[in-house]
Amino acid sequence: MNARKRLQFGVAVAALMLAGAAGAAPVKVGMITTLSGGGAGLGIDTRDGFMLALKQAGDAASEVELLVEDDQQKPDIAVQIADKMIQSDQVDLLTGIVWSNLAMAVVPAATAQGKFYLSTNAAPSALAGAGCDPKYFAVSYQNDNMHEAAGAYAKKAGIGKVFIMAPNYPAGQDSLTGFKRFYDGEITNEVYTQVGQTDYAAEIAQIRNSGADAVFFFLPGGMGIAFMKQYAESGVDIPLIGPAFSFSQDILPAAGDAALGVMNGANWSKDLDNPANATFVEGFETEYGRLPSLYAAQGYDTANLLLSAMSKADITDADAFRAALAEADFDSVRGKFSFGPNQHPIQDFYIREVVKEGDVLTNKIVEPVLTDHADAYAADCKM
Amino acid sequence: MLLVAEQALNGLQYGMMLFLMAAGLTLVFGVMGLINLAHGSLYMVGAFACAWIAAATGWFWLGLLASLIAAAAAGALIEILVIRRLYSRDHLDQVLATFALILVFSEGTRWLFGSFPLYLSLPPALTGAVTLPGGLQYPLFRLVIILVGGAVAVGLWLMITRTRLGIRIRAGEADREMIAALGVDISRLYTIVFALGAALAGLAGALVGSIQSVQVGMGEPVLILAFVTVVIGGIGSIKGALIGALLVGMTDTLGKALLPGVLARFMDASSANTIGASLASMLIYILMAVVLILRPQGLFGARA
Amino acid sequence: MPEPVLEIESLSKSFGALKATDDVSLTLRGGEIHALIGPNGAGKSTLIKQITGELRPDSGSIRFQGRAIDILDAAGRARLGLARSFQVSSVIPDFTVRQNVMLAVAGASGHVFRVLRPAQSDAKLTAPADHHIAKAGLHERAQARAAELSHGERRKLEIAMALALKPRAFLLDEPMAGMGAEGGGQVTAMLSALKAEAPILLVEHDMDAVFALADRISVLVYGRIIASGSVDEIRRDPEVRRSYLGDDA
Amino acid sequence: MRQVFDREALINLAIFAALVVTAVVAHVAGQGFTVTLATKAAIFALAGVGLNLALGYGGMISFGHAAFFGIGGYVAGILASHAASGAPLVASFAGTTSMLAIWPVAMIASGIAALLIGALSLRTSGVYFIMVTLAFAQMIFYFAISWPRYGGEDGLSFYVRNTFPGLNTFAPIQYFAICATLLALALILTAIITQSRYGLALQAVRQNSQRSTAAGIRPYAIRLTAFVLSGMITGLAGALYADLNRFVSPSMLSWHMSGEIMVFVILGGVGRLCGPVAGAAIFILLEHLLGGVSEHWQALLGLMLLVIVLFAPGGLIGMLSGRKRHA
Repeated sequence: MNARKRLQFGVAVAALMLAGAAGAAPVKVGMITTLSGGGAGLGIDTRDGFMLALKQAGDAASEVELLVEDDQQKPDIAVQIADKMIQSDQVDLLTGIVWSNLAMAVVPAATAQGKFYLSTNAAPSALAGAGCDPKYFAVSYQNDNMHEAAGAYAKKAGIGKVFIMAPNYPAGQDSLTGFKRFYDGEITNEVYTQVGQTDYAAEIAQIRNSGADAVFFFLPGGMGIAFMKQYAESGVDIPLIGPAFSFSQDILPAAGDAALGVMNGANWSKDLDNPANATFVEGFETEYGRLPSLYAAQGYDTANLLLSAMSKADITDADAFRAALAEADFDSVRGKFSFGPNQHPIQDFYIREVVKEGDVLTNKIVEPVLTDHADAYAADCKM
Repeated sequence: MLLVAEQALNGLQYGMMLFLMAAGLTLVFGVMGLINLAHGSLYMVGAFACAWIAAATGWFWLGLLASLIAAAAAGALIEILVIRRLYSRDHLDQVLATFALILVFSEGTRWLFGSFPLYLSLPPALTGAVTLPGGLQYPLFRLVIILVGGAVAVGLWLMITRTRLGIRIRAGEADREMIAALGVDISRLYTIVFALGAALAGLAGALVGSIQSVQVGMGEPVLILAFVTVVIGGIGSIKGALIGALLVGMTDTLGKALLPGVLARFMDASSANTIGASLASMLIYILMAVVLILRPQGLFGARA
Repeated sequence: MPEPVLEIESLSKSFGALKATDDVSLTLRGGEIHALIGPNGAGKSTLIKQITGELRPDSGSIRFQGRAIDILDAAGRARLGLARSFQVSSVIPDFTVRQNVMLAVAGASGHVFRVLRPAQSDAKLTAPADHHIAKAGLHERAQARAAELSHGERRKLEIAMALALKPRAFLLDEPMAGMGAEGGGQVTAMLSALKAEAPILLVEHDMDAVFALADRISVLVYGRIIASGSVDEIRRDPEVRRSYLGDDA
Repeated sequence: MRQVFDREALINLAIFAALVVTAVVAHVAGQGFTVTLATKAAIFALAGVGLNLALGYGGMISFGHAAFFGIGGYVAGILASHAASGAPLVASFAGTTSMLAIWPVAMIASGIAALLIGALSLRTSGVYFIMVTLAFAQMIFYFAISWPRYGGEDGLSFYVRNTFPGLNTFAPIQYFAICATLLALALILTAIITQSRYGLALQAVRQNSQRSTAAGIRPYAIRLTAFVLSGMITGLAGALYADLNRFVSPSMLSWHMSGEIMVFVILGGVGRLCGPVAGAAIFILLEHLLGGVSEHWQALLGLMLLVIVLFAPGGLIGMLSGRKRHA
């Protein structure tokens, strides 16, 4: 956030604080997210979703003081910002990190220093099982979930043989593991691509020759755009399945028609039929003039969760505040929402299809595939 | 068999794309003795210009033309404003100044176009796959890239051997003072050569952007690969750039395709996959190190 | 006759089809100036580089002070006292005169990996360096930067550096090149002085100087030694006159 | 080589003092984060001091020093993570959290890497040397990314800063003291080396390698020694940086990092003793100040770098000391 914006927001916050009822102690929130570099789109949506919820809450949000800093998608910068927010700004709670590797660098140290962390997106398995922490809540999902949903769909749809592919890094390996956890058919090939790879000709050649009935791929950001465009040109017509990340609203305009018809597993879609979601989608379009993405939805839910806990407990009483968070007493844009014993969500997962509404590419829910789904690591969490 | 043929074509196509990048770099180094880290930014400029014009007018071809013009113009501009002052400096200053240019270009582009990737796709005439003799299905557009790369290689060769500009370029490589003494306007020659290299990079950016994604920072990975190519081929040699590009393209593509399979004979499939992928990503750097250790001036390098 | 200090036996070196050095044998004896002359492209520089160790010969051997030095690299040969100067005046431009000579003293000692004591106050370097600077006649310019020296002064600096190597033989590559008539005279005097330190293998274009200074002369043409002998013998040699001095008579 | 107390030496002292004063004042004023920034500057400066030995004094333009920075970092990370988990690293040795043990291991590991990389790269020169050092760093970068044992692309966290006898390393000012002391030692070491007989040879080889050979000096051995020392110092900086963040990741090995270390050196002044200190401090100050001005601060940073290269080729210290660099 640049100085000007920070100032504007500060003024807004100050005005709200004057107007707000004097009650519970104010909560200082530090948001670390990606606002510059290749992944900036995701962080901007996270921030905008979060701020939209605060704005819509009006007076109820008057006790929230929000600081936003750009981590440049670099883990070392994220750690330094966390240090600054904890040491100098003395925030009560951190949130906003998009990427698992940044979360791994920041979250354990933050909770060790007694700060709450609410994850708007990244939720690596290491923090869901043995590494879980009373002060850490994943409001989004557990990293494996979207892939599990895709695997469950592939099984349910009776797809016999699948070609699976992900980048060669921990989240990529978790992704294929997650898919295989729910899919029990034949895996023709298991391919790891280079991180940041932009040309997939070699992989497409393998797909062409694999004899698979479907392709499951996890390629976040620009990697996914490049793959889908090249796949569409290749003349191969094996259907694609993926996690929601590669088809979220920030990616689709760049992928273009190449993404049409792709099935993807998700915990949210803009056409989910519940009042909270309607308010959110409409509010987001009005406020920012674009369609909200998954990241915006999760940012929005995180802010609402925070507000719900603040109305019940004082953050200076950590145990009470934690209990208030764990109740998850807010209207999620995802409909049904609660926390499991490891403080990761229990929620429904859907399969979405990329469709065109007029000129705009977006997702449409096809069917739910996993209901009241938690994650595979909860049993390892001793809290 | 078809798979191997397809992978070989992929390697060829990747090599041709690298050649478009490497040709400009090696020309600029050969003639002006300049290391230009900002070459990847010109690639990005080409891609953004193409995407923007194609989206505004609906014509891909106009976008392609725009990519050439925009990259050449950006190239000429930085040559006149910045690069020109660096010819007499050592490589260190050149590296730093062009590193700074990357920062300016990347943030400048983000400022103009935002952080989200832009949409750019192919015109219908170039989409889809064609069936090659032997029954191999191959994307038409990748064939087009191979042809464009080949045409540029032939064109550059003709230009350098047959035209007056080429003679001056060769003279410039041999002896800078001499051609200045012959009354050639050396600073204009340098601007032209730089803009030519920039235009080729912009063309590569537009072509590749239409099958990958057009986003800020897209030039940097390609830049490093182009440098690897130029160094393997020998700095200053167009022929070296072509051979080096094909070598890098083939090594990378075939390494990725074949290594996991080869390793699977010695270990279980899962570790063969991860280790194979790791090794494949290191392969071109290993290739470069081996070439330089055996031939410190690169394959076709004239001077060390 | 004094013992040979430097013995070159059947040295050959080819670059592709070009025989740059073709079965060359040559000796340098104690106390003499042995001049090597020949037209441009005769292979003089190639031969010198093989003697100093910058180039590896294809065949043949080199003995220095009775010891085969074929396996030594250039720095190793320099440390044995094979001191060379360059065709184009070559010094360390940003060093002072004194630092240049100290460098040579350090190199000759073989102990260059000492890192703790400041070189400037190391008497083992400064004392010999000052001595050689004085000997070369540069003591007034000891603190001047080498890049600021005149051409003649730079030649003197090279000589001082050569002296610092405790030379057992000098290889001087065109020491007169680029000197005016007056500077040339100075160098001629210098060469006579150097000869007292160690024998000199002299590559030189300036015929007057060669004929005035040399004790023996070898003539190199197309990589071969076509004649070798005293000044008078060379003057009279018909083959030399024909192929080198361009005398058709 | 210069006299001990000329103008540049005073500038050197002033630069170092400014860094220390900044940290102390920030500490007294309760600005913990400014102390952390000063610590970051000291660590980057140390990495630059390492590179300066190879680049400034030895003329070896290494575009791959991130390799040593990252290796030092990973040594600290791996030792600390093993100590935390108790999993044996080698035989029954399960890592350590003592900085006094980590530093030597980090320096030895990066020194060995520098020996291998240097031994091969120094066969080339000029642009080829720049590029081949880059290639080796990229190799290690991709290896780190795809090697799952220590986190791969995600990196490796160790949550608690390693220990130093008698100090609370988690207190920003105390950790700054450690880093600043090591930086001072590295500067003193560099000063001693460059003034020595070996330093004379190193600088001679940079300027005229053929002449140096004829004076009995082996350029390859001289250069390789400097390259290894340089890698070791940069490796130590990497270990300190890992401890600053309690985290290591492949980004420490990326070519951007190599570029940044180079920027510190050039910005301050190549081959100037305190050049890297001035360069790193200014870089971090600019990053911090410009970051507050605009989201697009990197463009401003780029423009400022350009201006410095084009109009102040001797770097900041060159500008201040008002004279060209000699030897």
